[in-house]
Amino acid sequence: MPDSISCEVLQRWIRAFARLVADNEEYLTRLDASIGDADHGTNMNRGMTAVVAALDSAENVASPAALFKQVGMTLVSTVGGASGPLFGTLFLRMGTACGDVEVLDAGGFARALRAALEGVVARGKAETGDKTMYDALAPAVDALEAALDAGGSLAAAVRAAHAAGVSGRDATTAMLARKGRASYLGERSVGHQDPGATSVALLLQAAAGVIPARSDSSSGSASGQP
Amino acid sequence: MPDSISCEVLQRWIRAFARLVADNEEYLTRLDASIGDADHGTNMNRGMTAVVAALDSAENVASPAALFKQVGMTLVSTVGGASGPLFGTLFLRMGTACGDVEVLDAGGFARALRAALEGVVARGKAETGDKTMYDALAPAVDALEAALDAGGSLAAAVRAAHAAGVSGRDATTAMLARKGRASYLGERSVGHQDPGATSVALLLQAAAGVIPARSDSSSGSASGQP
Amino acid sequence: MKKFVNDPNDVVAEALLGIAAAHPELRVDHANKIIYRGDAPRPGKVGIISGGGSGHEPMHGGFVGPGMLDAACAGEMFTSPVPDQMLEATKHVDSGAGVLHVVKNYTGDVMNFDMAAELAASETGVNVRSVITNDDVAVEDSTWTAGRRGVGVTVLLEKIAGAAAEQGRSLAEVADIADSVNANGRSMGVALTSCTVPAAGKPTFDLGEDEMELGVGIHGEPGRRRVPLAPAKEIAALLVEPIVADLPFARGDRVLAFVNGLGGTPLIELYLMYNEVARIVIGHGIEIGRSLVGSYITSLDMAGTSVTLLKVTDELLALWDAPVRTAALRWGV
Amino acid sequence: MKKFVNDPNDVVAEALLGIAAAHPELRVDHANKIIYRGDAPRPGKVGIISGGGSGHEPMHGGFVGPGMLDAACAGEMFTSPVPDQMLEATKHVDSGAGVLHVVKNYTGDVMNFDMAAELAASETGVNVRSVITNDDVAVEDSTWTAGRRGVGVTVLLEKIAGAAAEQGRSLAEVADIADSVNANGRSMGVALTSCTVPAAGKPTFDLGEDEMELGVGIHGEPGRRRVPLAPAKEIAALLVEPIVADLPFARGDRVLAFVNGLGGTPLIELYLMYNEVARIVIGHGIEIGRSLVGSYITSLDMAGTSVTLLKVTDELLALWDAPVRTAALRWGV
Ligand SMILES: Nc1ncnc2c1ncn2[C@@H]1O[C@H](COP(=O)(O)OP(=O)(O)O)[C@@H](O)[C@H]1O
Ligand SMILES: Nc1ncnc2c1ncn2[C@@H]1O[C@H](COP(=O)(O)OP(=O)(O)O)[C@@H](O)[C@H]1O
Ligand SMILES: [Mg+2]
Ligand SMILES: [Mg+2]
Ligand SMILES: [Mg+2]
Ligand SMILES: [Mg+2]
Repeated sequence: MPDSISCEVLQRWIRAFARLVADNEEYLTRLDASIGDADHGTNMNRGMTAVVAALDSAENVASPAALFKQVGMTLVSTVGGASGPLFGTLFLRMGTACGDVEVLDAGGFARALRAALEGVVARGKAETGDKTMYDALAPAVDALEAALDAGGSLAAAVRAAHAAGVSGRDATTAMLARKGRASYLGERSVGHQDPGATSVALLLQAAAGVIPARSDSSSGSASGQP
Repeated sequence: MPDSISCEVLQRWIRAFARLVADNEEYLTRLDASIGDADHGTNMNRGMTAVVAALDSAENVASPAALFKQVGMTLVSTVGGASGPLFGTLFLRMGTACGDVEVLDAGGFARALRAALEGVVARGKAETGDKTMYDALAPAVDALEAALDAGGSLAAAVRAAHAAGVSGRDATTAMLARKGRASYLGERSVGHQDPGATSVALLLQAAAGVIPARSDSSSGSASGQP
Repeated sequence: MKKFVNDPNDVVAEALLGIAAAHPELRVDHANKIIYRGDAPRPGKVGIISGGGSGHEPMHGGFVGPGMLDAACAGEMFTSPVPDQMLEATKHVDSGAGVLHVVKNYTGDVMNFDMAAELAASETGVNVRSVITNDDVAVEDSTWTAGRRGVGVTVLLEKIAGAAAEQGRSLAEVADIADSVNANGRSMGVALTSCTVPAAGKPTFDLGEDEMELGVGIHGEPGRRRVPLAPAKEIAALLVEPIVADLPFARGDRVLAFVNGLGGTPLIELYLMYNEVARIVIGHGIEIGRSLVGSYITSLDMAGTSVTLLKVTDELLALWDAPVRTAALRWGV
Repeated sequence: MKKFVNDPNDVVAEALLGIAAAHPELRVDHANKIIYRGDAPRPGKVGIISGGGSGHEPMHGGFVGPGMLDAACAGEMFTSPVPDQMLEATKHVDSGAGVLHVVKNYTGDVMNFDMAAELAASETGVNVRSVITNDDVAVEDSTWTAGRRGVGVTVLLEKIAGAAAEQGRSLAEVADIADSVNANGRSMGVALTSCTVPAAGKPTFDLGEDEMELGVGIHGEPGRRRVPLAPAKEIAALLVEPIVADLPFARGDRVLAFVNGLGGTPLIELYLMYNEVARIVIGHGIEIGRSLVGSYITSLDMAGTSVTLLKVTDELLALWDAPVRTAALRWGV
């Protein structure tokens, strides 16, 4: 079953993301201290810790849609701040976009990520260059779609998305913030990397780790996993 | 008129003391910071500044008694804290002890200082070794009386008093405070010089400066005077 | 970090335990981190809830009580509460007359309150109106940005809207009064030191001994400009002049003048600042009808102050003077 | 030094200008640095005056008003006021029923108030009684020393004695009640940072990042012992246990529990501390009848807290609950 993602792989993705967030909690908070209020790492880690706890205690997760909905709801209910609704909506919209399938194919995954991006825009009204998580997520979704359209494998497409997300994250450093707390700084926001975009890059890194080149869903090993 | 002190010399004494206090304001406050509340220099300087202003605006001061009373009242009314009543009482009692003379002779000066010491004790109940201004003033008064009893000149006696006061001040360093704010520190008060005793030593230094060996009251030059 | 805390992650929960213990007249839902007026819901009365990140105490929990808020939702430190909290509070305080949400204009607060209002609309029949405070003149106002922050006016608005609700006015009336308070108020703040978020463990920003941060918000976000430390007189002018120019406040206007401490600044300095602020305001020909001096909307342990001017009418003044009985503001009862 | 001040020597005078501007219900005699209740003297009522060094705001000026003090004399920073001030205030508030002086036990305060009482006796016919507060258990009590400091109990005493005076009780009765408050109250404080006296310009003492000063007073005097920084739970025990042991407070006693901030500590930490304090007190089988949490007796910008327990009777509680209307404490009216 090449180029498809089981619920179990999706779970591994979420758990890998949680681990990356935990490992980078201080870093994310430090980024937020420079242009925000020094809580982004704490916020994301509180949320992803709750997500993992919910996954641990859930009997079994029926479908990708159910999984994403649970993740999204948990984030909305535990994170707060800007990232709670934004990352929450990101997952909730992925869930809705998945539809009633048990396994997500490459096209379905791409549609889910596109819906996630649209959800973030619906919530936060961010545009290109506003210096937000949008600036990492939008190029990643574009890259994913382009790679699949060009006939690439899901694994290669996710790698391309990750690379584009990292570039997008890096590009936020030079931007003048126009959304979120960093916008209060005006010119002084220039020269600092956006924390939310950094979290998005971690989400993509986790995806690239769990969707390896040989897309055998059970042999893949997520980056950062023991 | 050997061995006597005119009102003018007394005024010079007070002014010289005020100048020494001003020059040592920070030092006195620093001493108080170590074992008290960091205001002794500020307190004494506020008081002595007011005293000098009162002297400047007074038409002419009739007698030693009137002069000391004015100084004492001014200190009581402007200093506050422990040093206001204590230094105020010191001068008020000197005034009362002077009696109705126009010029103070050596015996009169010694009696005035003895009365000052008794006033400080009446107000503050300090005893030898309590680590207060008493520990500089008491040996100074003793030394003054002893020198005069031994037939020494007033100038020599005042020098002896100053020397005894300085020793007394220095001895406070090793004492454990039992009166005033420093007593809250218990053992931790040991090793710090008492600020009030330091002010007393300045008062005696000023006296030694204005009552020079040749006791011509108009040719003496107070230490620290321009 | 020198603070009275146990585990830095438990600060909010443990402070709520302390609030509950110290104020038996309140009811605290610890699971949902909501502080309720003990007798909520009040039959026939419009409910007013607010909420926001913690670290701004006494705001908002200290404003819960007769004549002010019915409930306050406490978020994590400097992090807006989650929609579940506002939804729960909304349901609880509604007596059928509807509920006003008082929201400070921060992206997170607005989005979380929005989600709560959407949920309230879909899950319950509660009539919700929201008022957003955005009074901080330090931030450029533009539809292209997150807009101005809600700061000091929030305190005044909660008092005045609370009085209107207590008088039995309708949700529409209470919301309109709240909107007019926000429209007529302006604020600006300055920090002498950074705050330290307990979980971060160190100051959010560094300031030199001779510097201050002008135009700060209440979350340790750096301000608009770092300027040399100045005498109180000059600082007062740096705060008041932009406020007066912005509304603008004009000769003959009457205002409520509010000098607020940011948490680490003692009252004696606030009174000294009030003296300078009042002098400048009166110098503009503006009359000071009422005043408030104290630390009411804080930023953890930040040394700093903010000034708020609110242009008042007789009606607003009467609502300000109306009885209030909360932990932090109390008069007339 | 990062403070809102102009000339460091003008802080007290300028803060008084601010207090006068912010509180039109008070009358401030700027020449004598006295804050009066606007309607003093009240016919037939015992007058109550207090005073002390400045830097402890809201104490004492914030406690002037119906149900509490008739006048407060403001000394220079951390320096007791001079006898002239207390004499002037005594004359002004006396209506023939006599005047109570509330004095904190510091050498300077006691001597200056003594001189004022001597002057009042010789120059006027005013009947003066003094009550001295000395509740700080951090200081060894001995007739050979200056004795214990007056700290947190002073706030509670001024409220309770003020209520008794407002009820028209005689000078002897009011003084006896005041004495019993002092006899039944104990306090202890801890500093996380030093304060900075404006005229000195730098912190009075240095504390390492991992140290705290246990048993501090309210003037930046070093405490009894420097100990390692500890979690709030442990700090609460270090403060409460010596207090409980000292009176001693016993199982079945009822107390008023007061957690006070020293000026630079924000309210959220005080509530967190209150939770720990209450837990320990209740653990001793002591009932908490009333509480007070906030910064009421401060030490400029010092980060720190003090705990006061006052054993109460029904009578003291009724006096505590009686109406009070001052800048800092207000209820029942
Ligand atoms: N309007 C918005 N649209 C998209 N992303 C946003 C928006 N506002 C803020 N963000 C993202 O949220 C991040 C901050 O999240 P976080 O620090 O957790 O919340 P808060 O700002 O409430 O403290 C920013 O770095 C940015 O990427
Ligand atoms: N009971 C006392 N008797 C004599 N001198 C005292 C007594 N108490 C304090 N002093 C003196 O007063 C000095 C402190 O004065 P100051 O700092 O001006 O007052 P305060 O202690 O009120 O701040 C001490 O150094 C000590 O010499
Ligand atoms: Mg943030
Ligand atoms: Mg002193
Ligand atoms: Mg935040
Ligand atoms: Mg002093």
